[in-house]
Amino acid sequence: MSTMNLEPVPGRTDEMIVNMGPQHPATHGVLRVVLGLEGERITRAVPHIGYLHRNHEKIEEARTYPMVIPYTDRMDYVSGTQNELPFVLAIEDMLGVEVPDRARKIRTMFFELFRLASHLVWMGTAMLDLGAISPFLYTFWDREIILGIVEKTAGARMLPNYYTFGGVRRDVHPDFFKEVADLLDHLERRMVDYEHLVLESPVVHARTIGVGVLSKERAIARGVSGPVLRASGVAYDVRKAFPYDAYPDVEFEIPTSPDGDTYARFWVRFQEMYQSIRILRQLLELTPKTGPFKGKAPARIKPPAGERYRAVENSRGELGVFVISDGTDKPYRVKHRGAAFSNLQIIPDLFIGAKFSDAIAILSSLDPVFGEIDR
Amino acid sequence: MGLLGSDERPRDVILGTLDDLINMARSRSMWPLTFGIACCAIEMMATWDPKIDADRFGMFFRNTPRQADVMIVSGTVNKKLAKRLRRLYDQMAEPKWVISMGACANQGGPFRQGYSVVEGVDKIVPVDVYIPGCPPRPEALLQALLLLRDKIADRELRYKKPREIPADYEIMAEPGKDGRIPVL
Amino acid sequence: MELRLKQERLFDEDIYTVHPEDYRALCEKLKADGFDFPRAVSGIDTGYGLRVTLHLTRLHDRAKVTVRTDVRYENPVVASVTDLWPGVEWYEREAYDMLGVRFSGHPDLRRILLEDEWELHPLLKRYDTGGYPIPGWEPKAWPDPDPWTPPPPPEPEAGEAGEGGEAS
Amino acid sequence: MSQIPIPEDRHFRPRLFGYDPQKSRPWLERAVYSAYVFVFWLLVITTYAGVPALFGALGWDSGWGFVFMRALQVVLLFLLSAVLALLLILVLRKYLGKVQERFGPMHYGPAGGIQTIFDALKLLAKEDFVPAAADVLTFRLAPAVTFVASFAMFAVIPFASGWVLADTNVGLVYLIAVSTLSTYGVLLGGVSSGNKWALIGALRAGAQMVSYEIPLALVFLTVAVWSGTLSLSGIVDAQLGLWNFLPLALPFVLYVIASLAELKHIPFDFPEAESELIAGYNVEYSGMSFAFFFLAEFVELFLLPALIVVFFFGGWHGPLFGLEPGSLAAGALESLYFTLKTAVWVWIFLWIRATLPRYRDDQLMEFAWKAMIPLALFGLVLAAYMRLIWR
Repeated sequence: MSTMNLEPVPGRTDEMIVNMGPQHPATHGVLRVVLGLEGERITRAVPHIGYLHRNHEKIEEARTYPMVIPYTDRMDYVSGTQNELPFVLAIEDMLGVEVPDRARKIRTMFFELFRLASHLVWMGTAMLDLGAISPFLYTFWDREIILGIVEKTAGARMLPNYYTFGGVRRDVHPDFFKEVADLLDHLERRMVDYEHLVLESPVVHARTIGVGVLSKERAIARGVSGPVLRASGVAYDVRKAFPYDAYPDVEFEIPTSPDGDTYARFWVRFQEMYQSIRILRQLLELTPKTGPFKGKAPARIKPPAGERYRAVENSRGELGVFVISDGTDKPYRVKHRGAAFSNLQIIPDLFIGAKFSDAIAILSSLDPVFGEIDR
Repeated sequence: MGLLGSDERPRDVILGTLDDLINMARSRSMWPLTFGIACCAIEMMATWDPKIDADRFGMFFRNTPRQADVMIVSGTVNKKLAKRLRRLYDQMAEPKWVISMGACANQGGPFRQGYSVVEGVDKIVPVDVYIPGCPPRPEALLQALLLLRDKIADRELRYKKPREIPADYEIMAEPGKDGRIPVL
Repeated sequence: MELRLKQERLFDEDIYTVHPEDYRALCEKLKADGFDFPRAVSGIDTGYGLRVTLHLTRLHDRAKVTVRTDVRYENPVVASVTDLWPGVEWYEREAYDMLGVRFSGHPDLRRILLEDEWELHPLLKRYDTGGYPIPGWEPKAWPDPDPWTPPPPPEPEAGEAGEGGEAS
Repeated sequence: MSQIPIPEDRHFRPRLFGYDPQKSRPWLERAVYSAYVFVFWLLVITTYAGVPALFGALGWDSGWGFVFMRALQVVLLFLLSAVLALLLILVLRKYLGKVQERFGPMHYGPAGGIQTIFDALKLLAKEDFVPAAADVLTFRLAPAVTFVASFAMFAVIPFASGWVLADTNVGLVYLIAVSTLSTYGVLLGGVSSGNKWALIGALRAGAQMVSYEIPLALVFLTVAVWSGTLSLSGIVDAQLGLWNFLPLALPFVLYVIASLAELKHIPFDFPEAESELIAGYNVEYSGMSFAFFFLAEFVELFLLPALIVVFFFGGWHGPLFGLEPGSLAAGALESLYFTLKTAVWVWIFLWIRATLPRYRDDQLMEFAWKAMIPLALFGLVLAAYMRLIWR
């Protein structure tokens, strides 16, 4: 079998087979898509992944439970602590550990902070893919502020290894609440500019409206989740469907759009950022300034034999983990359900028939992160 | 890297001065290749954001390897990617340099023992500067870029080249621990 | 037809353990029951055989089920459910890649994360983290009491195909 | 936000007068730009006034002497375009920095002023690579064709009254012919590279040219009809009382859009769509060949705004403060006006570049064929009618 997995059709001379990636500025990492191009129109598309396969699942079988958490961090590396939560929740379920209320709220605050950070990275890179240079620099500047807040508390910028069984590793920095409040004020001002630059730009309209339409039925059947699913009109959000941590205590909406096109995916991510700001505002009020930040977890984590699937709604969709314990201090099997992994499967559905430039816009609206896809 | 492709250090005064000038220009106009691999790629992008802004030092990304001078290996290189990475390195026009960013690119990082991970990108391409960290901060990458600049500008250092690796080097044939070859 | 299965409740999920020959029939039944959202397919090396676990959600009432089925190392064939839920296509490819589970009826059963030429199925417990065979590793005996009659041992030619799948 | 420690810039810090390269100095940046513009202006004066005066004084302004004079002027113009490219690349990077809340190049030279010289030197000494699949002759020829085609446009650009290399009465026809040629260089380069991305980029360049060339030519025709001449100096002279952008508002807008397309400039940079085609037609070019593409791009980034000024903004016209028209001082002042007006338009183009995303290539084609050509025809008829009534 050819390594391209896309053979030229004999006798067909109007189709050109183009290899896009793994080094391509618009693939958000190391995706490789082999495209059949007829002029600018895509006739065939075969995605290839695995260029960042880092044997997460095998190596996690050889690590003790607390040592697995930093590995989960490195999956969806744009959204930091969000990856730790499903694993932590699953083990807490198996151990029966109680998490203090304050710890739940702190976890949720970090969760939403990283959602904002991840969507900011998405916005910058998506606009870069569409050809605009400046929004990338603006969003990264805002992201730096979020990472600065995270770093003050957790000690690391991107991959903080902050959650632990029964709460969080250490108490928040004394400035934390004030800084988050300042950040939200700042972001609310900036979101106005971002709307002008992205959602209201006529060029963005021309490039995205009606491009890459994903129907509701197809989205569900393909197992797509997160903003991509909600942009197709399905109000499925793990935060509402299977609430975890402090989400039952806060009010927020699930933005959905019936259109299912690239612009709808852009729009849903924007609305999610507004919802994140809203959740964080409520949590600033609700979270006690002092109190316990960690419950009583056993010193040596040894869950009873059994299995547990837990999922959270991370920036890209349903991020799940399926843990099997055999009663020892190392997991028998850890299976990660990557949201971006599922979302990326729709590449052939959306690419075929689209223009090559559209394919770039569609890919940026799927927002893949390869740490999670290839694991 | 010598003057116009030669690897010998010129002994002549005039040529030597020209050599200094050219290498000064090279050191002050290093264009990295847009090649993000993993977590470190986000920090690599953050090095060009307004907070750090490596463009102050005349560095900006080129997408095609032909026009790039520096390859920043930003992330874990696995055995599937290794061939492609080496190919990209071979496609870059001389003179070229490599920065190994982060623990994964240096020696495999937290994934070191894994079956699919190359334990150090210096098994595939010659590396000039290593940056520790998982992931390194943007400041660390900027420091590495400035170290590389100093290396190119320095009369002695620029002729001290890292170990050359043949282009047909097969990472699959590399024996692992105890000299055993893994089942692949 | 009576399906050979066990049902249990674990946390908020229904767990069905099903005979591999009835796996496909159960999945069709679940699909007809309205389980529309495929979460994941995981392959597990249980030490005595391979297990395929299918996680499904019903979106409108948020019911979750997990279907699991065990096959022997010698004949790791499970029916593919890609036509019922197209979203499991890559997960089944991943399970094939990592453990060598063959999904019969899968449209495009290739390796997905590793390279096509590789022979390693790295998540098998007979290999250590680096992909080296663990000396002296022996499969465990099939658990007793047996929940069902295990699938028959493969035919000689099918057995050879099974050998390739294990890559021992 | 806390102050981030920035690694010390050890090698290129002049220690005189406590100079700190890490501080932004707007006055220094302005001084650097002014220095570049001053050099540019001096070169313009030397080319168009100094050289003819020298040759006239020596009595060599006819026969072979005239040929030598023109050759010298062309060499000076080449120097001038190099200065222009160095300046424009620097300005682009600094301006993008301004828009993006950062500094841009600032460490090498005063306010980053010699950054682009380093870039040029580096490209000069970089390996000039020819891929095995390339057609060597065409591959080598393409950057030269692109550059020469852009450079040849200088011949008819009037920097001041009488300051033009060839004040031909078919200046507009010449411009149409020559400006189209630069796309041929792009086409040749892309097709001969033996790379699929370069091929797509080249084909896009071809398709794009077919779309914008017709409205561009129609606008040229409108200007010619309105001014009653095909000579560029004549067009500028005809605008003495009223600059063309007022009566010819519609053709003016169309011309700006078409020149964005001709420049392959955001939002129409399809042949070199960085995030789609990696680097488009120049994906296989390195070193000096690539530098020539770059040079051509930035020379055009001066020339097309210069043409906007010539056609619609009165060219070199401006208050002369009682200087005698035709004298050296008046010419110098006029060429300064011309340069500054062009600078404003270059700035507008850079502003667009810093702000907008990219359209899709078929959208430009659709817009050009369905909107721009009818509008340009309408503008042409309107201009002809207005001329009949008012002149």
